[in-house]
Amino acid sequence: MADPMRIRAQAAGDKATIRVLMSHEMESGQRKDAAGKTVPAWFIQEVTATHNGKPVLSAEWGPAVSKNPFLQFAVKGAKAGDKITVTWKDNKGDTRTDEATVS
Amino acid sequence: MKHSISVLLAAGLMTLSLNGLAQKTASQGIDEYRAMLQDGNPADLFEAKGEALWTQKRGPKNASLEKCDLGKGPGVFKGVFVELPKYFADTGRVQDMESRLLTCMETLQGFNAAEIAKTAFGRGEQVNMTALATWLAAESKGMKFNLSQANQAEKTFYEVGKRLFFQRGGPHDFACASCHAEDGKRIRLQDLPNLTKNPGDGVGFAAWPAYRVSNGQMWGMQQRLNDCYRQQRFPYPSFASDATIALGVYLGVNSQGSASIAPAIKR
Amino acid sequence: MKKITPQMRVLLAVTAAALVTLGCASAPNVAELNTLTQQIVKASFRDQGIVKASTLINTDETNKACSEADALGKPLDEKTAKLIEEINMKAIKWPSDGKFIGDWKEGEKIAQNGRGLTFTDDDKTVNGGNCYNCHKIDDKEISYGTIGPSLHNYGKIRGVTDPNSAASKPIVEYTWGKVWNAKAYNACSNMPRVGHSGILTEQQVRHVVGLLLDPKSPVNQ
Amino acid sequence: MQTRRKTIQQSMVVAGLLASAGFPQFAHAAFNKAGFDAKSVQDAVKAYGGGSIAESKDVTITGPDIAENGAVVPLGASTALTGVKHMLVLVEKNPSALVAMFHVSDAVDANFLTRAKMGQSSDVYAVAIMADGKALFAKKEVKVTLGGCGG
Repeated sequence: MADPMRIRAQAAGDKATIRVLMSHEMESGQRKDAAGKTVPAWFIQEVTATHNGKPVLSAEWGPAVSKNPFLQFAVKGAKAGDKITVTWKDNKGDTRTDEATVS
Repeated sequence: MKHSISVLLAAGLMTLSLNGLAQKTASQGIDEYRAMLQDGNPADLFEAKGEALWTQKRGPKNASLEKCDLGKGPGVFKGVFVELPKYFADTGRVQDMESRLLTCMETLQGFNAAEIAKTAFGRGEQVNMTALATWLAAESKGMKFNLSQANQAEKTFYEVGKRLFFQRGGPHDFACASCHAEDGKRIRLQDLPNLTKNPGDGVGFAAWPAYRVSNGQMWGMQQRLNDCYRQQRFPYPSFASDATIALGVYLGVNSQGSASIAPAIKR
Repeated sequence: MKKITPQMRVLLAVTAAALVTLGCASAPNVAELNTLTQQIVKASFRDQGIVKASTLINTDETNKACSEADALGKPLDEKTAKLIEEINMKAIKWPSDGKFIGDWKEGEKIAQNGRGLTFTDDDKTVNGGNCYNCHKIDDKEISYGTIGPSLHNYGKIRGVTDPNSAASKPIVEYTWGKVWNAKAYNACSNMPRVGHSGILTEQQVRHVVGLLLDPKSPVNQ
Repeated sequence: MQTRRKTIQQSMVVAGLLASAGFPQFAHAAFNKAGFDAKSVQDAVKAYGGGSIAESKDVTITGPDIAENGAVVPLGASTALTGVKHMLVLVEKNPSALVAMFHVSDAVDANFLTRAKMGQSSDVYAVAIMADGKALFAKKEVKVTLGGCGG
């Protein structure tokens, strides 16, 4: 199973800044192993986020996003105590959801 | 004709001065790049894993590491990182963080320390070892290094570490000192700290464990030293071997009073 | 019963020696520390890939003398330095066909390449010269090191307009010798003995000398 | 060359399809293979219903002038414009140009920060695809240097 994400959600003014670190290889599909065989692509393809259960963001990623990806975005109207969830799904169908409370 | 030549010349001069400008700002550009990476260090992911591992019952003895003595008594994890390596009476050895974790994994959890030491970095229990070291370093973030030199073994290891630091060898005649004994030098675009004295807060010894962006790996001090030796074209230093620990004593004592920024983020 | 580790053994040995010589558990002297260091090196490093642990123990007199001087923070005494330089000078292999200048384009590739001879390389790896790690060479490369002096305009500064002329001969020979075995000119130079230690082949050294001295090389533009 | 009129027609068709299938706004986060297979910036933009790209001061791309390592290059794409549908981050000289695509809703700022792999020095792009199919971009050059010991 994939390791948990680290989500920091901080309110300032009328919005909250969300910073997410995800644990993922993000294998590009361009790399060759020691035996010269191409290592198949393995990467996060979809990222979604909710604010108190309501979908606020969806994104599509390719294999050019760096290993152990970092994402920052801002949710309008989010305030301290609100719940933010982030979900990722990779091209092998593995998925992970984590939650953070806005501080 | 004459006119066009002078225009060409002027254009040429402009390119030249622009090149000059680009070179002058290359190191500023690199600094800017590093600053952009500070917020969102993937080391956080390893730190979280290490924290969970500390209390998790594991190994043949199905025990946690909560009774591990890292130098300030069983179970104390705050502030131990900045006092290691040090002499431990129970093992009769000078030990660094990773060597001491090996001891605890063996005595408390029943793991085979020799097997773990032989495991390649990034595999099996070495992954957990790095995560633990990362979390423990984070528990001392901002504290100042304060290594003991009270015990004769600690003093002896400092002297041995110093000799290892200056030991030239391999096909390139390299020593640690070839790159790290002068101020203001760099290899390619990398600044090289002078490690024969205190290089300052968060530099050198005070920056590892660190997340390496070039390969997306988390490295503890043992792996950092291992890769230095690899690039020096030296043979393979065994994990938690006395040579690597003695070097750690030399670097750590030289960093006395400097604040730790570990876990850091590095190229 | 505690296990006796190699570290305990050496520490005990040193302490015992100190006890015998000084009659109390005091600090080991310089010779004892040097011995202990060598014992720790023997116990700590192992063979891996193409790199054998024995290379470290069997290092030559040049490295031994320079390491010891460095650790003490004192330069080598003049006599020892001279002797080391003489030994290394004698070991220089001059070009077998009398040709010093190779293809600067190949030389640039070799200068850029930092690969080879580590314990993760194999014997099929083509070794690089590591030159840019420490030297500025072609002005266009911004990623260069500063451990060694800048080599930009190396030939031009030294007035080499035709590297095959008699006037250029001393510089051409010095350049070959310095690349082949830097310790022939400076006993404890930081620079690897590129030809002498088999880092580069004779042909590769020729290309690097070409990079430095050929007036057409970007180094001399 | 695609005319803007055609592009608008196409994106309207796509929007119509989505509407008729009754897709809620966020249920269609399916991976757009064409977008990530596209070699050029323009083709990737096209895959998301965008027209010919035009440079705009209203769109911002942030990134370092020099990256010490191509494996991790921090890139940001943002705009204060309203009516943004998609925000794209691209690296022109990568095997496939598109790095990441963000659907922009009313609930988030059109301001995203991520990190990309770069195979070599290249221009990097932020493209805002507007509701009417207009595609506005900002670009900057990022130099990728060889760090470490060159090994």
